[in-house]
Amino acid sequence: MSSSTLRHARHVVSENPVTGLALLLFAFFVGAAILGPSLAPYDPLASNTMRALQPPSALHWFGTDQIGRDIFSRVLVAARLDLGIAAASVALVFAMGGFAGLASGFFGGWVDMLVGRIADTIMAFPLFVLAMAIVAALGNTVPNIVLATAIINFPLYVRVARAETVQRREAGFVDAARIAGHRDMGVLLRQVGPNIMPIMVVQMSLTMGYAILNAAGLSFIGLGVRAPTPEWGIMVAEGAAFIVSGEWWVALFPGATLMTAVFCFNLLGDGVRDIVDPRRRT
Amino acid sequence: MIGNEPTPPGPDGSTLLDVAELSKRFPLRRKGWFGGGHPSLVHAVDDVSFTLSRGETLGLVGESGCGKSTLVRLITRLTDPTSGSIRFGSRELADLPAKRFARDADRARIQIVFQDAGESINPRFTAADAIADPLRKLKGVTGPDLKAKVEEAATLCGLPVELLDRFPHQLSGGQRARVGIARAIATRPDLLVLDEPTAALDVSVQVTILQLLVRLRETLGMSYVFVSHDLNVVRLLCDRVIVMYLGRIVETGPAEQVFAKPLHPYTRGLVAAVPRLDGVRDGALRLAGDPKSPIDPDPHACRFHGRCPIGTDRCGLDMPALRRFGGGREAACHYAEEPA
Amino acid sequence: MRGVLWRLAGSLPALVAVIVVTFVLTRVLPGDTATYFAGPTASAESIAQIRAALGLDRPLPEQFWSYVQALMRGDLGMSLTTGQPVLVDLVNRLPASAELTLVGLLIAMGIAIPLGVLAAVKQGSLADHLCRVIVTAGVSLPVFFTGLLLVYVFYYLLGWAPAPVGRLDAFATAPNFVTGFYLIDAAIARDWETWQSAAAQIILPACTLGLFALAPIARITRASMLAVLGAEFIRTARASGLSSRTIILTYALRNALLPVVTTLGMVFSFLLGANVLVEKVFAWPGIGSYAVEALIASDGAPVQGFVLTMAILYVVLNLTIDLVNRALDPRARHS
Amino acid sequence: MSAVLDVSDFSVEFRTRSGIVRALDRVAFTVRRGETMALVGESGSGKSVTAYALLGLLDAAGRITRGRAVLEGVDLTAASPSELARIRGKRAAMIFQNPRAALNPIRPIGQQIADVLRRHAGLSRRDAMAGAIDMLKQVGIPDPARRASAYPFELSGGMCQRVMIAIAVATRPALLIADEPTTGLDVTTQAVVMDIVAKLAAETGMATILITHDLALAAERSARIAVMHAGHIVEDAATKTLLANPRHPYTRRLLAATPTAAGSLAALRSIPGNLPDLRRDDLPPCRFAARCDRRLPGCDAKLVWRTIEPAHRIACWNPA
Amino acid sequence: MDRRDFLKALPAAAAAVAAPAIREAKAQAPTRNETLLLVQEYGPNSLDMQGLGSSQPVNGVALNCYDRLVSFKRQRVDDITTSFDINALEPELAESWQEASDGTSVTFKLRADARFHSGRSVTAKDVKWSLDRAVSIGGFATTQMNAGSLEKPEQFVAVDDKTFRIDFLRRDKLTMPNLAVTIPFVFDSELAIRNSGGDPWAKEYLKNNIAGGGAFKVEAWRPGTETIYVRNDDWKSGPLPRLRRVIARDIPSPSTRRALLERGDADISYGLPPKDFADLAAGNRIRVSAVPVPNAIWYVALNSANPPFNNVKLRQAVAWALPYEQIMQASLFGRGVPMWGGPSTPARLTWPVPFPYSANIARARALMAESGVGPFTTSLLFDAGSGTIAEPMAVLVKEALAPLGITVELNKIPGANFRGELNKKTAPMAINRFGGWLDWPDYFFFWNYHGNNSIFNIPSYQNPAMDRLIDAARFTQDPAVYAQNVRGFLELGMHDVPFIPIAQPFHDVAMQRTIGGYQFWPCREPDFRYLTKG
Repeated sequence: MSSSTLRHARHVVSENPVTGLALLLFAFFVGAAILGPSLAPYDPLASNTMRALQPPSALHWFGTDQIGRDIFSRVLVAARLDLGIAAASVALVFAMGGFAGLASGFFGGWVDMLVGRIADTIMAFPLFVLAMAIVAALGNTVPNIVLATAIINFPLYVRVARAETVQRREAGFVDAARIAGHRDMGVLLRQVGPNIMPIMVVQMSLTMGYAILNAAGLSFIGLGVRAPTPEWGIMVAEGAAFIVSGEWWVALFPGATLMTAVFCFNLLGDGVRDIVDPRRRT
Repeated sequence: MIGNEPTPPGPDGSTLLDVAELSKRFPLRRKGWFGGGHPSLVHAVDDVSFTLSRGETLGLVGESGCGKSTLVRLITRLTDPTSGSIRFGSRELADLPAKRFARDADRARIQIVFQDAGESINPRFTAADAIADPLRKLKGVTGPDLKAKVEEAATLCGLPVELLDRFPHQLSGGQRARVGIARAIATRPDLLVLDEPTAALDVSVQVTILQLLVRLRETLGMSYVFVSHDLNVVRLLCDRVIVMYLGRIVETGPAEQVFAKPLHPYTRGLVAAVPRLDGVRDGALRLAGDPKSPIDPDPHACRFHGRCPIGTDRCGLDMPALRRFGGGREAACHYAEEPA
Repeated sequence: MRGVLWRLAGSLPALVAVIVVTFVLTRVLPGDTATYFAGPTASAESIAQIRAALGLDRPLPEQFWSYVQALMRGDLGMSLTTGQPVLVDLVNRLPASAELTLVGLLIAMGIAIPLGVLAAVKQGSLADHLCRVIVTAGVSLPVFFTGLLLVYVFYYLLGWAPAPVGRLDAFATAPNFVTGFYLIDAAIARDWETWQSAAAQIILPACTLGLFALAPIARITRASMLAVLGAEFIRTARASGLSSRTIILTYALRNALLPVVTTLGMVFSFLLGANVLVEKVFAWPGIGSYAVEALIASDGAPVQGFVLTMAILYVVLNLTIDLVNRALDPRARHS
Repeated sequence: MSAVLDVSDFSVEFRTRSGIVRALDRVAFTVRRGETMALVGESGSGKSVTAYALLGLLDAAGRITRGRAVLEGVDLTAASPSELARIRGKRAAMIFQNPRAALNPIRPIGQQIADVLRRHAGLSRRDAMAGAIDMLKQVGIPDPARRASAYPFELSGGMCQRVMIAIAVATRPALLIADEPTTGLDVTTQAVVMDIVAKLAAETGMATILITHDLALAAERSARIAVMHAGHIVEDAATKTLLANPRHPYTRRLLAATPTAAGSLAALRSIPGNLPDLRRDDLPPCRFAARCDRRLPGCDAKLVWRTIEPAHRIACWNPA
Repeated sequence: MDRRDFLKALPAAAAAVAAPAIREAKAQAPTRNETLLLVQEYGPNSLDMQGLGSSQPVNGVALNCYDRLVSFKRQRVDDITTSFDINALEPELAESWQEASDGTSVTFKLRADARFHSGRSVTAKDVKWSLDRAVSIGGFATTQMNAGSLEKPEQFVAVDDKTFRIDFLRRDKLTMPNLAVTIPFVFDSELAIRNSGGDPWAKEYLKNNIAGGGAFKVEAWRPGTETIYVRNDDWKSGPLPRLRRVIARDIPSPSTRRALLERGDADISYGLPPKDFADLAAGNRIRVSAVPVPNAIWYVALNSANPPFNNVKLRQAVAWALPYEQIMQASLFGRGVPMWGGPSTPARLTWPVPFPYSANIARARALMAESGVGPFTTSLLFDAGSGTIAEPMAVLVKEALAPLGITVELNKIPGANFRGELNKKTAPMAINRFGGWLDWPDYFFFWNYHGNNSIFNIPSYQNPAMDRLIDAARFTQDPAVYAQNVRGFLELGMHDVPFIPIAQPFHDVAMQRTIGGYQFWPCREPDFRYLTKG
């Protein structure tokens, strides 16, 4: 990032307090993901049936769950897993979808056709159900959740990368690069690739939130991370049974945290877009 | 380098580029159920022949859509021709696929200055990166050598060395134009194609860039193909000029004469339409209407037929070929007459 | 018309791919249909017998071939969970999902499009920021969580919403089948009591879905509205002194709607997939919850049928979008 | 002839992040009925801003800080937005460069003309369409009844510009502002389009402001030329006078840089230096001073507008 | 199952589903007080309990829409619940029966006035066809019949129109009680055969249609959505039910079901999480009927066929380590009878009976040391479908075993795969619940501990001594021998602990205070015949 970009970033934040808030939240979540386990006041896995289903108190800020585990500790520790899954899947789809879209937009022809068909096929599936099916078929392990989340985001990345590439394929600098002796692959990876990077980064931060939701949704259904691992989706699912009976905190805190995290990433996505490309702000 | 011997430079005045019967047709994508019938073709460049001597500047003029840009892409070997020949020095380049030409030894000898300097520089490259790119790729220059060569090219183009680490958006239009030129001449090409290099510039800057180009041609001994829609500028810079209409050459000749006494009715209309500082001339020739479609044109009709103020039925049945006239001039019109 | 047929033909490869992928996916799903059929007390022999009867012991390509043959005859197999032919289940349940999704989408559109227009017209204003926060919050809510919360608050605590027992109050009678959409069918039958019951039942789940669809629609409306408002032809319209109403509605919005329509299609297909969770919470007898239950139960045929239905819906949807685009955009008509 | 538009002391500023841009400074000129006046200048000189500010089309960042612009007795700077909207398109119209983008891509061109007629002439739907077809005929579009239902993408650039002109003159405005109307068009098309503008101006007696960077075009098409530089009108004179006897140093420089049908490249001279940064607080009174070879100590004190002979005004202490 | 059959059934099924939509308005529609709204997690997937793959709620259809020859004697257990006496039978379709003096057969006299919904009189031929079907159709129905030594069609004899005889294969105390469960119900065989389309057992027709004479008819069945029952006003096999209409809605979310009850929108629900029953029982707005499910336990099974749990000391160590109290509290919320902390020999010769184990980490450690098994990692299988109970249970087990050096990975399996997983018999540990319909200890032990290794023998427990004890108890006529063998296998079970019992679960049903006449049967589905409202 050049200094002018930084200056612009600072300007965006100062002009848009919402983005500032998102940055703050982001820092908080990243902090929780890194330090979570050492900050947690209790062992997130330790049960204590004597203190089951305690409402929030000074001892247990978010209360305790059915078997007396400290919900605050669990929510805190879960950040690493949830954000990790989301980040890994976004990174994966960035690599897969970004390259496929780039190649598809740049070369056109049969490459475009093939990539388009694959993306079409994925899109023709109801995405969440496809993710469920992949996880159900391959087994509910974290790598499979990451893979499933990446696959259902694939068409989106392909679409964005392709559109951006097509826009630049005819750009003068691509011809200039050819004139300067770059071959197709070189032009693709070294000239066009870096240029669509900002848009892809925006795309990544926008899909982070969706990736978190997706992973949590899978866990909610029972096809995600396995109990007793602390994970927001599972915790909401477990807590769901207690809402009507009045133990609202069991589901509410993980749910609210999940929501805040997604909210933060979505706002951040907008913010990053402002920074990268002020004209595209929406 | 892929085992091709670079063309040895010839003496000034010898033929550098010999383009013969060059055509480029683009198939139109048509969605037929079984792909039946012949696809329609856009005749972007049709049977174009011309030569360019060493040290010469050839102007290329015509309306938008006349095939100038395609011709430029063909002779800079960014696109493969449908048919025809492009001889560069002693070498035939038309058969060499554009993909292969990317790393050819002669790649460095044909360079281009793009129309919009701002757009033709990778926004993520500094001026130095942009100028260094062809040097590194085509000449294999690296390290301090590279830096020296970049600075040399920049200095030649009047670009202050301290601007070299700026990104394109941090440069003014004139400075960007200089970066574009420096990049193009960095490899010391024999043929430089200038695609409307001053179209985006204000007149005050345009002058300096044009003067720079003239100076560079003299010091580096390059040949230019200069594409522009501004006839005044073409006249200032070019020795000879080619006038194109709908993919075909309608007139060529020494620039001064072509503009002073155009032979082809299209050239006449074009010259008449150029505004002049000495005010409007009443009754000047007007070319109303638009050019015909370049898709599957009638091979027997003059492309200008229908818009031509003097055309007759004959023009619709018999496509005029380029005819030679005195003073090294040619025109493709049945009714063109020897200039008085 | 030819374009439409071409589109249809063009989507065939994707459909075929969907069929293959689903078939493979359901075959690698853990769980054993034969064991399920054989019942809890079955012996190994009887399981093997049933496996042979179901054709599950044959090689995969052969199974695939007979699956395709059955598909050709319109036979999507049997659901183990409901015990019904999958086709019957889907036919019965699709209108429920479609109605829910459509109402959700309409609610979202009704809010998001004006909001997006407002945010674009008043770019950078408080309304703009507020709109951004609201829609972002909407899309950040996990639907499974929102649904639960809405039920708890609006039904359990406040009692404003009716009991979440499906498409109709338990004592109401479904209207005569015309479209399968209760709101429409009841209106046709002029049975306003049923209509009211159906409307009351659909409002919460549709809002849950709508909340989720708000953001993408508002976002794209704002973005495309901003792009259009900055376009040169809007400047022309302003320079011609057209009223701001004409400029915003006739000139800007109509142009801005083109990308919105495309997004709507995506949102709709996305919602159709996303409402699996909502249907579960609201006991909505749609195809989403049907598929999820089947998937969890490793019940392959309904999953295959569901995915195929969705794929066909997706194709139809894209076709519709194409047609709408053609209607809206003369350039699309031309090419 | 009476003044259709009288602009005096007209200043415009833009508030941006990096400071206030003093885009126009005390601009003054008059356009009379039937007269074509050209505003000529390089990019950034403020010629388009002048047009936009006059018609109230500036974006949110820009505002008129002083001055008057009286169009047929109405001060545009004092008019409310809704009053301005009623004046725009009715009494003062504008055409733009890049005509295809300047037309609504998904509305038939006839409709777009009819929209203006319905708004300003209060015509019924049917009458407005008839009027639109008539306008298409007037701007020389063949087969106007059929073409009325065409969309911009179906027409060439030149045809689109004719449609733009039809939209602009449909209500017989007193003033037409043509903002680089032929930039991007081929010279042959440019000539035809400019002919149409001239013809309509002659028929209706409307005043025309031709905004262009092309001195030759201005010379050919206008009776009077006002040269702009960095937000100032530096010289304003009858075309013949200006070309034959330019007095402001910038005008002379501009002429010296413009290629002509005769002359050589060596004879052309560029203008040294750059435009001053209009965000600077310490902007010199004469914004050309830094680039000027006739600069006097007095140039730094105050800018002066002088009428050196009838209908020839310059902003210079030391004219050539 | 042929796919073509499916297709043929399609129009019929579609019609069955569409038919209710054109229900004609009844002359005297049932009032809300005569209509019961039941909310359940999921409804029947068939109307034929004898058919293959029928789900648990189909029992309810069999119970309410069909009659059996006999039923268990009803027995009041508290002021809201009536249960049954498995040792006493009452007439249903049969008005009387007589066991032959040689004990080789039993002869039933059918009720003279009994009629099917079709109006046809019930004959012995129908009974024979129905029982023939039950023993021939395969799957669960046949297995259940076999459990009472009802195995061959030749055993069933239609003596005359109203007289029916069953010939015994052997003396089996389960034979008569097995006639009162939901499997051997009586079809209108003529109607069934007429619509069978050539299938001797009319499987497809009966799956989608009721051909019986029970107290209720199915008015509408929308699988996965609702089932609507209406009273058969001509029912003669018992007192006419008070309810005229029952709407059974499928509401998958338990919280919603609870909310519906609490807000008074639903009349009755079962299958809520134990926490909800505990809460509702503690309040006084909703009544909760709790019956300990006969013959049923929640247990942790340890795979006794494979290392490391083939080591009996290790199994005992685990049994001494489990946190029974916590499980009871956090997982079952007290909705069950403790099955731990009993005397070292069985206190009574019934099943289930408390085992002698309780949480005693010192003894667990000692036994662990004795076993000679070092720290190891294993996995614990449980059903996602019963996750609300099994999951906290599993988590607590995992936690409790950690101090012994046993690392447990939890393996939550979606419902349908669970049985398949169990069938593999490879899971080292599993949490499950089992209940036999026929409440005898030897019945439970036969299915769970016997070396014939049925699917329910999850630990793959093999012990010839155990097999001998079970077999001896099953077929003895001598009460003393029976008692001795039961004591033997109970003690062996306690010692070898392939299953570690946790608790005998309650079958909880929550209902409005206006609901009365709740009847509990072995199949655990609600019997609408006795329910009252208002």
